[in-house]
Amino acid sequence: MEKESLNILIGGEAGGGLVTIGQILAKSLVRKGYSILVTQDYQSRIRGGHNTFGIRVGIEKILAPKESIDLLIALNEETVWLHKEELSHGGRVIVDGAYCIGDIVCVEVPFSQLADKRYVNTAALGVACSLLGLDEILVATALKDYIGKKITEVVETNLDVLSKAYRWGGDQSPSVSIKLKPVSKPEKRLMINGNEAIALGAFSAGVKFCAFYPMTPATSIVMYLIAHAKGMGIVVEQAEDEIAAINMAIGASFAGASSMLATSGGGFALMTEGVSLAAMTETPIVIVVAQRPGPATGLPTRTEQGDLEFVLHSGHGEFPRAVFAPGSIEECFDLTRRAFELSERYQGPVFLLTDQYLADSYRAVDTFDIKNLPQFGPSDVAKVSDTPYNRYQITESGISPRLLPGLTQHLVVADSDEHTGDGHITENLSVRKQMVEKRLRKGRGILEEVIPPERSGEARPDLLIVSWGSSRGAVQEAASMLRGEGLSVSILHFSQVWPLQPSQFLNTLHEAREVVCVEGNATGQFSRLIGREIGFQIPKRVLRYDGLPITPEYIRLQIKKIGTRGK
Amino acid sequence: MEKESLNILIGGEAGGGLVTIGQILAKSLVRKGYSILVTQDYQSRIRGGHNTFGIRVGIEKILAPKESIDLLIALNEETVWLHKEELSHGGRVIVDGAYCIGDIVCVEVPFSQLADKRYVNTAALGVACSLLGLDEILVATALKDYIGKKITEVVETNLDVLSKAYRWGGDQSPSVSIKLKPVSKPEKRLMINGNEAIALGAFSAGVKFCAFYPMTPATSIVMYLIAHAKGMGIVVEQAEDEIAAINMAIGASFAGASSMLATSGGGFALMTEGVSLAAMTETPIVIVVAQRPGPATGLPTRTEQGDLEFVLHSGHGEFPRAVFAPGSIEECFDLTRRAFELSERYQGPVFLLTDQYLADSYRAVDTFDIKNLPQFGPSDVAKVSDTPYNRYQITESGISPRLLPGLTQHLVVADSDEHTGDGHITENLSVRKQMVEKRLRKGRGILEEVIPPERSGEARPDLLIVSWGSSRGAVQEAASMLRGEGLSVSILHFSQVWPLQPSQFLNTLHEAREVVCVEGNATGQFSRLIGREIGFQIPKRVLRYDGLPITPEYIRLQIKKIGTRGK
Amino acid sequence: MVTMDDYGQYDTAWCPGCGNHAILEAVKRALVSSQLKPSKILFVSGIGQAAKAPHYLNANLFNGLHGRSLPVATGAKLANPDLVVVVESGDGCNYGEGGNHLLAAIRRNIDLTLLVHNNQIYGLTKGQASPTSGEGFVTKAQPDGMMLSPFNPVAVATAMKASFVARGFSGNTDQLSDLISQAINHRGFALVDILQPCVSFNKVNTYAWYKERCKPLPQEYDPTSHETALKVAFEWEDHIPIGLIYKNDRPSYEERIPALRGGPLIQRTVDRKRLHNIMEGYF
Amino acid sequence: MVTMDDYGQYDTAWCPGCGNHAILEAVKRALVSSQLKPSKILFVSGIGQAAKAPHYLNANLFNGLHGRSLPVATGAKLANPDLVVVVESGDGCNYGEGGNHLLAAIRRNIDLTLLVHNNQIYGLTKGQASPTSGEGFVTKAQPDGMMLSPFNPVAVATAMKASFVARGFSGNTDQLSDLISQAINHRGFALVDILQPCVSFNKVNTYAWYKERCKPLPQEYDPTSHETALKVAFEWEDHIPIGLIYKNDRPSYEERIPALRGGPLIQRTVDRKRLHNIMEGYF
Ligand SMILES: Cc1ncc(C[n+]2csc(CCOP(=O)(O)OP(=O)(O)O)c2C)c(N)n1
Ligand SMILES: Cc1ncc(C[n+]2csc(CCOP(=O)(O)OP(=O)(O)O)c2C)c(N)n1
Ligand code: SF4
Ligand code: SF4
Ligand SMILES: [Mg+2]
Ligand SMILES: [Mg+2]
Repeated sequence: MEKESLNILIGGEAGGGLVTIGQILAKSLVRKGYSILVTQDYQSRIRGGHNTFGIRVGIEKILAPKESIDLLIALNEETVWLHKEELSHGGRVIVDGAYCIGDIVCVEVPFSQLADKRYVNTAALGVACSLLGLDEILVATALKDYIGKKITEVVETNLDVLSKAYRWGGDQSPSVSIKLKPVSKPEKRLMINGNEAIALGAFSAGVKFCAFYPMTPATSIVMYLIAHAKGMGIVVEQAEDEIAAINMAIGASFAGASSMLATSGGGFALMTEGVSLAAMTETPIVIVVAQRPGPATGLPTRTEQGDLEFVLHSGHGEFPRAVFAPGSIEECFDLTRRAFELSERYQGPVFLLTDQYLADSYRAVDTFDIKNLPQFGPSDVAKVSDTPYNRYQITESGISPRLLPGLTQHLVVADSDEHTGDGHITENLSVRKQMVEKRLRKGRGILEEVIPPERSGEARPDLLIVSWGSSRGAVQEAASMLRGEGLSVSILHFSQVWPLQPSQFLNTLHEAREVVCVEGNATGQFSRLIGREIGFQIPKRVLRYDGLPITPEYIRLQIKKIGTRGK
Repeated sequence: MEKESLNILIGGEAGGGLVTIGQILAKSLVRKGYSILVTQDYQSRIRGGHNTFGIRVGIEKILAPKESIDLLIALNEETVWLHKEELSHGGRVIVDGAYCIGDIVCVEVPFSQLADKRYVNTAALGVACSLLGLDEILVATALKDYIGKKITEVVETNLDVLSKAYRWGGDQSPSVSIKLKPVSKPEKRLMINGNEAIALGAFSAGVKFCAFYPMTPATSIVMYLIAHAKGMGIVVEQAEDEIAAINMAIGASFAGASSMLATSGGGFALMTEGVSLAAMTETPIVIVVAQRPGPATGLPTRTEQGDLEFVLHSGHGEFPRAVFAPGSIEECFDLTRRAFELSERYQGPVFLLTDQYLADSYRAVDTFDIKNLPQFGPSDVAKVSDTPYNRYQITESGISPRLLPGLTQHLVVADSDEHTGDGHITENLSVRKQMVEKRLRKGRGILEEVIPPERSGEARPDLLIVSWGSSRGAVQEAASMLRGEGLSVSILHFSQVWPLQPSQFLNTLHEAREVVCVEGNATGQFSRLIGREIGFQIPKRVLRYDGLPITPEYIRLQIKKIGTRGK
Repeated sequence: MVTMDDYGQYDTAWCPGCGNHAILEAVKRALVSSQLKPSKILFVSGIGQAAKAPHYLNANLFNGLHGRSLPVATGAKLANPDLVVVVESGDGCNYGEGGNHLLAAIRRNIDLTLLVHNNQIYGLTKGQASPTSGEGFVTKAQPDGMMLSPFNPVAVATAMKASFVARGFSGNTDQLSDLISQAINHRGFALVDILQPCVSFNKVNTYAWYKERCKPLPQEYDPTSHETALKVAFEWEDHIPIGLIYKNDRPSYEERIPALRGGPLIQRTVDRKRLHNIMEGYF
Repeated sequence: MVTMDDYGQYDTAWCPGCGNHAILEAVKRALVSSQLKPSKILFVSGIGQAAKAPHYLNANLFNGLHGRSLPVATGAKLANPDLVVVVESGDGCNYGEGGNHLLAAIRRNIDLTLLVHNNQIYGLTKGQASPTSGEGFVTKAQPDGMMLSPFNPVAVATAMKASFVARGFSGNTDQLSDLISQAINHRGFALVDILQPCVSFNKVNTYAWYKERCKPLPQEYDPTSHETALKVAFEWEDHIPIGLIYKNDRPSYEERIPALRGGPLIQRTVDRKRLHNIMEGYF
């Protein structure tokens, strides 16, 4: 029987090539027209340990990862032991004959006959693809695209192994195969992960400068930028530390280059003084904080939504800001653009809060619309006459005319001290008061433009699930599951978590019989924020803080546990 | 007529000796048995500019600074022009004849006849003290105590000038004098400011190590520690930057020395990664954040309460903490001790949130009780048997047995990564979950020990003023003023601002007809916190953010402006 | 013609007698002698007494955080290499809080001029020892005397083969303004460590103390010899050489960056076609 | 008698063939040869591949933040000078993120041993250039080759007259463990820069590359001559001297601090009488 969807997990040691075959398999599936969703789980080491690359694939859009495994590709014995409990009914394992365990369904592959030790991963790929019914040519092309441009001998050996494995797979009894139902009208789509989408979003928003100090899971954003820096005419500077990174970005932005940063919690902590500087000097800057479990070094390669409050209040003193939290690959692209737009318009720090799960999660998406490339940037803002130029002129909107140093006869002066309209240091306390108010007035504009939370499901549900950021898909799927069980469930999902505009959602909250907030942290930071901002308390929470992404099943089970008053 | 209380202001250039005579005058008044409250207003420069040293003095306890001036001691002309509008009815100015302005009451002193230019400040002191009716011997002694131990020639010249000035003052018509009513039973009291009290509190709590990088208005805490470091057997280390400072303090504390830090917003921003490290490694550490107006460099020598939210959410990841905000000199001492106690007991970061106003404000206080010196410290905690030692043993309270490295045969291992009970790095995700919960459980204990807010005034008032930290005295006096005007006013003042225990004050809030929150910031951070924690919104706020301290009159006027529904 | 008037005349917040006044004057003279228009120059400074300097002349200015002016300047220069970027701050800023950025700036050899007002003290915060304070130097914060060895910026920069290493003295403004001109005209990172009395807090390294010791390098001194420079760089105590101590002609950073060959970043627009191709790469 | 067994044997998370394995071995041998008990030693490390090392032996350990091990170690040593404190981390940790702390530690000359596993790469974050990466070195993050001049820790430390400056190589464990012993026994700050291949990300500075170049200093080499050391410190490229390069006997920091003369801080109790007197001073 052909399946509508499958959950495939590849497991093995770091350095054992599981990401390579995972990528090739996923790419092949996407090219065949399937939807996919990749979840990567890896340890903080380069070789050894236990890593997994999970691909959920199907004809319909895949929203979230899943626990139960239909096809386990085990590159070592440990993988079998670690994941055998997760096998679904009918699930099977592609594994070396030596490692099969009695009570599971194994496709016992004689790897040593098919390939040299170094190519076991490719052999496993070949067997799997043959069982899945993917054409060998499709997979071979994806393989070449992935590793091809480098060394031809390696490519050839890989193709050989792939062929052998296909042949071996073809020889197995048809009962072993687990074919996917074909997609009727396959569309051309991108296979792209969250971090790549952010990089693309940044390019399309006109990013010109990025400074960074490597930090998982943010580094790959920067690596994508670097890969195309020369071509796109941007500079990406590896800084001596994160403090340097943010100050460089501020300097570049002050001089006129749209700038961004990408880091994770600990690196961001070092940037907080700079956040305050960007706010005081009213310098646009986009900061991506890719969350991972803390405190301190925590679990560097896992996921969490634990830095919302930290980012929201980062930097000493008071100033407006905006915080976006993408919930899909598409939003990674769109909200990055939006972040640049807002930071240029309101001249200050704007944040993108993502996490390891979303960063590393590949999905199939339609191509992004880049026809319409908005050219924000300082030049639009400046309508300055010949009179003395006041960089920090007091205005109704709080937004002051911004010129760039060196481009006109006007002098541009910015100061981290409190300053007068012309940017020079002052200790005049009534000017101080006006400047505080001017800066804060920009917050009103930001509030007017806030992206409303997404409401789905019927009005006045028995259960309203509130969520934010990367758990979006999981919540959607969980809601479907619960609806399937007869519960009336709606969703209120936030992709912009600051500022909050109560009028957009207060009623929705009040109308629900019961509200549960889903978050990837241990203290319910977003529920507390809602409590603070609109006085609506959400004591019921589904929280996860073990380093793994929130899944639909996890939400479903937790909601059952909490108990709902639903019918 | 003799006065019950007076407001004296000394004004002049930085480097002109106004702090010297301010200190001597204040000390003389305290020794005579008066209560005082000093407010210092200075610019971020060493010489020149306009600085003031205000002394409010009286027989009854003085709670807060005041705007209207009864005696202005003007060391230069600018002072007269800047402050003449603030003179009270009957207020007068001690000033060089040349600088008197028509419409004010001047005591025109021929300074050039009384003293060399360099001693004008002492001459002014002499004239003022003579008019105030203070014995010359008292003032001369205070003078010697202040500058005496250094160079005798300078002391003698000062004493000469003082005498001359006293004689000149004595020759003036009695109508010019503004005598204070004598104190009936003068008590021996300390004249001490907020930062000194913090340093004393730290000594009495057994501080052993402090690392710092200078930053106004926190530096003087450290300077007081240094002055007595050798004698008290503690080490105070000037670090290369704030990041080094917090990491040194963590290292020292890990090794067993109770450690503290003192900084201001920008310096604290650099410490936030370290805050998270202290939490993860469960290392006790006390951090004093002396607030000044931000963002960025802001107004380095002025006051604000703008970093509450920043401190409260500082550090990536989730962990418990406590935040104290002293409202008086006595509380500076007591809460510093308390901070050490809690940080040792719960093994993590504890904060003291003060500000420039309180830091620099001298007052007369009873001697602190140091008979009872609690010896907290790691030795109490450790009850470890011979079995393998687990630094991070999972316990009911979340508190694990703490040994010090090098003192037993047990090895002490701490890790910024997630770790197992023995402190070693782990990627076991169920251990991760347990460790998160263990750390957070310490928050319950902290919550149980929270210091309740101080409630004063009648129950069910028309107006309840909510306040926190340094504005305590101003709020008390404002409440008296408003009561005097027939309003029913009560106060709810917080000296510990985190965590909050709703049961301690929720009723008080609900029972008031109207609630106003008084804060030294522009966004109402504490009111929002209350909203978040207990769902009680306080939209009416008295805020100040021009860099000056909140005064009773300021509160009174703002409350009138907001309008209250009171009778 | 750019004249002194173009750079204006302002009241300062410095103490009378402070060495900063003379440095400000020397900077202005250097700018005039290089005939640089105020609008073409960007000053970047940190926090401290020294860091206030650029507020007292006409130019573009980014007065940022304590210790962080070098990275801001680096970012600005990379964004727009047409700007002449001069960094001005104290010894605390550059050798204390900002020490790591100094190391990186030297290694990058980006075309910036760094003027360090080195008064061997933290002035603005009222007199704690700075990284350059002498051993045994007593302050309120170091009552038993400074116990760390002083940081020798000239020696470290020379050891790192920085491309321009000079030492000036606020008491010799002629030489100083000349050194500053040279530094500005140098392509690459140029450090000018400027000895300067702080009359309020440094009672050891006074004007007279410096005056007695600071001696210009002889005319025939060859700053291109690393070996000689490494010797001269360690001279201190009784004889402090001032002048251009070491120089080489490593290429400057911004000249080497491929993306900058197409002109300043700030003038670029998004290349839609290329972006489209990048996107195609994800099929 | 302390033996290798006291330091245990653990599984590591390092790649097979990584130089870290040999360094770990050398460290253990040095501890045994110095007859130090595990409980008397405190290791402090940062974050990176190198920084995991102390998890793989028995000792006290504080494994802190990336780049911040020196200050933690400084605090611990000041609190309890009886502890033997060894800092172990990578080149990124110590010369990149933590550069400012290295400068300060050298100036302080506090009695710590700093072992830098220098693989000229950021290993744990998958291969970006580190401060010691050679000019032109190509990585994913430096596709056009490294453009910053490499940081030469030995030269900078020698220029700063650090009291103990050595370079070791993971491929010469005999000499390395001897250098580590000496460093631990040295009173004052001791830097041992240890060259180490990273088989996964550094394909230029391989084991063979180092092996060919790293040559022990001759027996007769005199590490107490600053002048000679300053020359040797710059040797690289074809010939890389390994061994103790420079040494002096500046007093160590913790010995000079008056408050520490009364014994370790952690043993003190509050002197109530003195505190009372301090309070009296406020009357
Ligand atoms: C992060 C941070 N830490 C500390 C300070 C406080 N601070 C201001 S200026 C200064 C020292 C100034 O010394 P230096 O750079 O030598 O300048 P100078 O005043 O001597 O010219 C310090 C520590 C600050 N503004 N920011
Ligand atoms: C503040 C901070 N920034 C960045 C990181 C990410 N990070 C972890 S290890 C590392 C580099 C490690 O390089 P190195 O110190 O040379 O050690 P190696 O892995 O090469 O042994 C980085 C950048 C971090 N943990 N913390
Ligand atoms: S304190 Fe020193 S450095 Fe600052 S202005 Fe005065 S003399 Fe100059
Ligand atoms: S990545 Fe490099 S440094 Fe890290 S363990 Fe592997 S070989 Fe060693
Ligand atoms: Mg200085
Ligand atoms: Mg390394």
